[in-house]
Amino acid sequence: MSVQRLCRITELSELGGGAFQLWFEAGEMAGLAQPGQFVHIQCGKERLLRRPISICGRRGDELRIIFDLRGKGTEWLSQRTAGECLDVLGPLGRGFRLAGRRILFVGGGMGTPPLLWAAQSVPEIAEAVLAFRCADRAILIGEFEAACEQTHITCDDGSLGAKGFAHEAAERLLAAGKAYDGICACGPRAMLKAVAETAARYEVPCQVSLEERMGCGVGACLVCACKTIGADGAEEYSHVCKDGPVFDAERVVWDE
Amino acid sequence: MSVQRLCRITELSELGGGAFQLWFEAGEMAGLAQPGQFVHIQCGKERLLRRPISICGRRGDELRIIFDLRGKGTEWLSQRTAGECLDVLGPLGRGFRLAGRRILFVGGGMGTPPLLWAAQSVPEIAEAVLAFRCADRAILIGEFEAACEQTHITCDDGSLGAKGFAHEAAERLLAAGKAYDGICACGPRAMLKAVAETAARYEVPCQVSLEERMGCGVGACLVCACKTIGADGAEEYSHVCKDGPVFDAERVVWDE
Amino acid sequence: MNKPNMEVTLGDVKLKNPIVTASGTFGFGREYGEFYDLSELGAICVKGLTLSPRQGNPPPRIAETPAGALNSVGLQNPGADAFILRELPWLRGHAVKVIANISGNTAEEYGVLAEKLSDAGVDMIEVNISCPNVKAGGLAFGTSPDSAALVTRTVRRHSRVPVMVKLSPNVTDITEIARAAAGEGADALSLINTLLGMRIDIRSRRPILKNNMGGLSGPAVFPVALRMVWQVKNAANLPILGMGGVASGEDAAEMMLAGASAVAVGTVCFSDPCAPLRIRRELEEYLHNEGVDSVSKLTGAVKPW
Amino acid sequence: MNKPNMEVTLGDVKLKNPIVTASGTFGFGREYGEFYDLSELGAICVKGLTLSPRQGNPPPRIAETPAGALNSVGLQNPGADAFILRELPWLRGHAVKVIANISGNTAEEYGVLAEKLSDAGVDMIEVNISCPNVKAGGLAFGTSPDSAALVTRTVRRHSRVPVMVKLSPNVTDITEIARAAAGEGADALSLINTLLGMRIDIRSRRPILKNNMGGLSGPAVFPVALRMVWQVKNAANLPILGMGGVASGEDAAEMMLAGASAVAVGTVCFSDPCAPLRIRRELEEYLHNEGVDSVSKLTGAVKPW
Ligand SMILES: Cc1cc2nc3c(=O)[nH]c(=O)nc-3n(C[C@H](O)[C@H](O)[C@H](O)COP(=O)(O)OP(=O)(O)OC[C@H]3O[C@@H](n4cnc5c(N)ncnc54)[C@H](O)[C@@H]3O)c2cc1C
Ligand SMILES: Cc1cc2nc3c(=O)[nH]c(=O)nc-3n(C[C@H](O)[C@H](O)[C@H](O)COP(=O)(O)OP(=O)(O)OC[C@H]3O[C@@H](n4cnc5c(N)ncnc54)[C@H](O)[C@@H]3O)c2cc1C
Ligand SMILES: Cc1cc2nc3c(=O)[nH]c(=O)nc-3n(C[C@H](O)[C@H](O)[C@H](O)COP(=O)(O)O)c2cc1C
Ligand SMILES: Cc1cc2nc3c(=O)[nH]c(=O)nc-3n(C[C@H](O)[C@H](O)[C@H](O)COP(=O)(O)O)c2cc1C
Ligand code: FES
Ligand code: FES
Repeated sequence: MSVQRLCRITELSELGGGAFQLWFEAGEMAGLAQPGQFVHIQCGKERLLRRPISICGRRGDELRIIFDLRGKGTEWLSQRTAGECLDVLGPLGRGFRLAGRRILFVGGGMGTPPLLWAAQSVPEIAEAVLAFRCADRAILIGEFEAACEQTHITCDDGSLGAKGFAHEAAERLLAAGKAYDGICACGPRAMLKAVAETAARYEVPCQVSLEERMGCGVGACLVCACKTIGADGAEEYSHVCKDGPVFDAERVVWDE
Repeated sequence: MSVQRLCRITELSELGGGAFQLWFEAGEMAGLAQPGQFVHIQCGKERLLRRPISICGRRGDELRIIFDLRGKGTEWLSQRTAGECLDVLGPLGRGFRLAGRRILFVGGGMGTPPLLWAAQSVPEIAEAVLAFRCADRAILIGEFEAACEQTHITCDDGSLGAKGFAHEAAERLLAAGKAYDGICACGPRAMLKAVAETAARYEVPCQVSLEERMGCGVGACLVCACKTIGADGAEEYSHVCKDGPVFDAERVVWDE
Repeated sequence: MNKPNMEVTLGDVKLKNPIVTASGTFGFGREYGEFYDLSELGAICVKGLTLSPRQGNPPPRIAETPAGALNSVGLQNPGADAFILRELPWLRGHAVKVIANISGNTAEEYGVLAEKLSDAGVDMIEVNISCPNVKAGGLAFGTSPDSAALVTRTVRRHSRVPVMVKLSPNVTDITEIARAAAGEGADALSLINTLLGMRIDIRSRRPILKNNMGGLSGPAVFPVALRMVWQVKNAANLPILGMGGVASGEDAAEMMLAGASAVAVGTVCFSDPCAPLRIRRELEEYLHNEGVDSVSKLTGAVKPW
Repeated sequence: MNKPNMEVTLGDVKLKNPIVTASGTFGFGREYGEFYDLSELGAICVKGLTLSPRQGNPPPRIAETPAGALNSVGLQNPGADAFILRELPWLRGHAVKVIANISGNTAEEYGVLAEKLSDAGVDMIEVNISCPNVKAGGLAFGTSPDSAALVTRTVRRHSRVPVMVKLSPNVTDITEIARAAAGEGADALSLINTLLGMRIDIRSRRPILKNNMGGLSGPAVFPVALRMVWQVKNAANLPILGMGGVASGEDAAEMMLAGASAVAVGTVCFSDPCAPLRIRRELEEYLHNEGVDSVSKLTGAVKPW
């Protein structure tokens, strides 16, 4: 179930790395939300379409989002002040299934925030790989370290943690013989594809959170298509807002 | 000369009678402005066209406007708060020519504000007729009384002052033998027409301030047409934003 | 004054109020049905149906524009049979009229679709001859009076329920197409479908839509839609389902004054999921304030200069 | 990197930068000339000129729409002779190209206008066959390839300066008209003129415009304009002056990527009088950030899917 609601902003701050975090009073939405789901936010009257942003935390009836400045909508969002109200539709979509004895969360850049909440919801079994472009773009490391049994950092340029990509760090863990019941990944599409391939090679079930441009956000307009393999084995278009954003990696057709 | 400027709102309040008044820091615009001119205000990013509003007062480098809630633009304007900035273009248009030994200002409803500033600029020679629909809609009476030698009030329904229309009140003064060097009128078109006819009958030069829907506000787009009699005696379209808003009543073609 | 009478008739179909959902923006009703009771609507016009299932176009399928959106869904749908089997019975469980929107590759396909769906019990057929996002069929039928007439004739012959023809705005003279459809017995006309448009990502230098071009909808197109409704009302005296950017009760009133008997709401649901009900309420308030006792009195009541 | 080279060529006319003012939104330059130096512009396209003076249509002549405006000015202008006598010499006092926009009641009138104005020394003729606000001439010429060809041929024969034909978006297939104009020797094409639209005052039940209908412009039409520029660039390989809702440097870049050699700015000047200069600056910044050394490299550089 999802609702539309005017939500008061309780906190808005820069997180470093160019990212902003925003907490808002979500009322009944807070209780409904699950890690991996997203909210669809109206960003000013002069923009017709809402913006999808992952939910990445909850405290009481407040929800948290973390976002990058991408264009006019996120710019508008970053210029709000605490006390103002946002028009929010949510929670939307299908989140992560989290079960087993150990789950590896693999996040890249702005893909890390939704994984934080997922990890926080299963702290005993959570381990994280966080990948950033460079040290300057790193976010949430302390919070991940607090939530997870282990947190591994990697940067494209080696300016923090290991040098290299997310899937390489994950592969090192897998190659070292670590056993995971699942991998949950969120980040750029190229990263997700590489992580999915790695997971497949080690036969670890993998879930990925996809992005696509959206209209309604609820499954009615069919614009947020992503190609997947259907029950009958044939390729079809699923919809990120309703069938996702979290998909079983093995169902995703990466090269559309 | 006119300028475009972000102007800080210093005061915004309800005036009674459904009207709002707003003072803003106008910088160099304040020194340029003349009674009868107007400003062209951007009313929110979601509205493409500016809204024309008459200037009706000045103190230091601040200008004053008074406006009615007509639609979405004026509603937006009424919801601002002091400290915010407005995007203002002005001063625009041709104002009143004010000279002689006695001028009668005839205002109807929301047409009264611009006349107030005009009267205040020539207090020794100013006399006013203020017409309202009913007592509830009356505004600015005290300020007119302070500015003018004499102020006459009339209401359509007799709920304040004399009962009747603006031109009837003006006619009573003229019929009683009062001599005016000019009449300056502002208000609904039907009222202006009646006042103009009365003035013509008594051979008093009359200026009227007209309204028309506007685009550019500066004379470039030609949308704010009003029919007038040209130098050659033929009918033509003048433009309220540049040739007006104040016109010699004898040049106006009332029945377009 | 009592509550205004909100009933309207659209090509012999009685709607309890004039607010309809626009095809393709409302799926088969299930999603928005979680936000409110679908029986509050005048009618639901379902996602465009084809004979065989269609995958639709590759993503991205949507791009934002000033006060509008471009889409290039390309008629993704499970096919008419799957609709009849899996969606229609559920929809029939609500006290709301159901309009089936159909697209064919040939005039015959339109005929088959009309027969199947009217047999299956939809209340009305909306004939989409104006989809800008598919190669065969769609727009091609809607830009020439002859093919519009052919499709209308075929559907009219095969349908047991009233037939409404949906016109494209991407034409020099929409009245010509309207008259062609009217001449072949269309019971109503609906307009407008989307205007063909494009956006480019200036960093990647790629069109934002994978299909390069897409259909423009939303408030941006409202004045064009209103003009066409007015022109078509004057040219072909058929009931009209007016749509294109309707975002408020005032917009709905404007559409009806221009000539619409009912009004469809589409893109604006993306920003306000409850838009159809809000618009209905605002329209009622307008009628109340204006002292109009029946909404159908608005239809075509504009007084041109 | 050095400042990008902003020079462009539009049908053999060299412009110091690609920002042009759109006809009818900028008068003869005097008003906005009080806000900035007109020689900062690439070119000024003046208000549409006719042989005899024209009064234009009765007011109201403008109505606001979502992200747009409708106008029904109806070509009010003092006539070509008065322009040549009273406005052109003043304009020539600025280091900026002057484009004369012309409208005739007959093809011959277009020819006479082109001859007069090119003799008088304008830099380019823009042939308006797309004004939706006048009865004779205007739009009627722009909706059929034959009449578009006839007017182009006549103007081409009488003009000593490059000829640009301004196309209407109110057509089924704009490429057909573009090819007709190209076939008769047009040196450039400009598009789009306004889309026909309407608004109604729901209280008075009257159309807001006294002319009932008017032409839609402003950001709302941008995606339609962009699509047409792209289509026309692919269909007729002529330089294009792209316009319709351009409001930022990014919009200008999009227009050029779609195929425009230069970009005209119109309605958005009403909200931002200095829009042309702001847009030029934003375009320069974009070029700088993207490492493009010459603005003309953008033209047609979109990579369709
Ligand atoms: C399920 C989901 C979850 C997301 N979670 C986050 C998050 O937690 N933090 C975060 O920073 N970003 C997240 N994104 C991406 C975010 O939606 C975009 O950054 C945002 O929409 C950009 O809007 P804009 O107006 O700033 O950019 P503009 O480029 O001006 O937007 C123009 C249009 O494109 C759409 N758009 C642009 N980029 C994207 C994108 N990557 N995905 C979807 N739509 C896009 C916008 O929504 C808008 O409709 C998520 C996207 C999805 C689909
Ligand atoms: C020279 C001039 C001076 C004015 N001075 C004042 C003043 O001092 N106080 C005041 O309350 N009003 C004044 N008006 C009228 C004021 O401009 C309108 O009330 C205002 O534009 C309505 O905007 P809106 O968005 O609230 O209404 P809407 O009806 O939503 O506006 C829609 C469009 O119509 C235009 N419009 C609607 N009514 C008018 C109108 N009467 N005149 C011009 N454009 C209109 C709007 O500007 C807008 O473009 C003046 C008008 C002119 C031309
Ligand atoms: C995402 C989307 C999908 C659409 N799909 C269809 C369709 O399948 N069949 C159809 O006839 N119209 C379709 N349309 C057009 C709408 O029904 C409607 O005519 C148009 O969007 C204008 O109305 P609006 O501005 O209120 O959205 C679609 C529109 C959108 C935005
Ligand atoms: C008020 C107004 C007057 C116009 N007059 C003319 C004209 O005289 N001749 C012409 O070719 N186009 C005219 N146009 C159309 C513009 O030149 C331009 O094609 C159109 O407005 C789209 O650009 P824009 O959205 O940037 O305004 C006029 C447009 C407006 C808004
Ligand atoms: S955004 Fe509408 S179906 Fe996903
Ligand atoms: S508003 Fe543009 S000329 Fe008056």
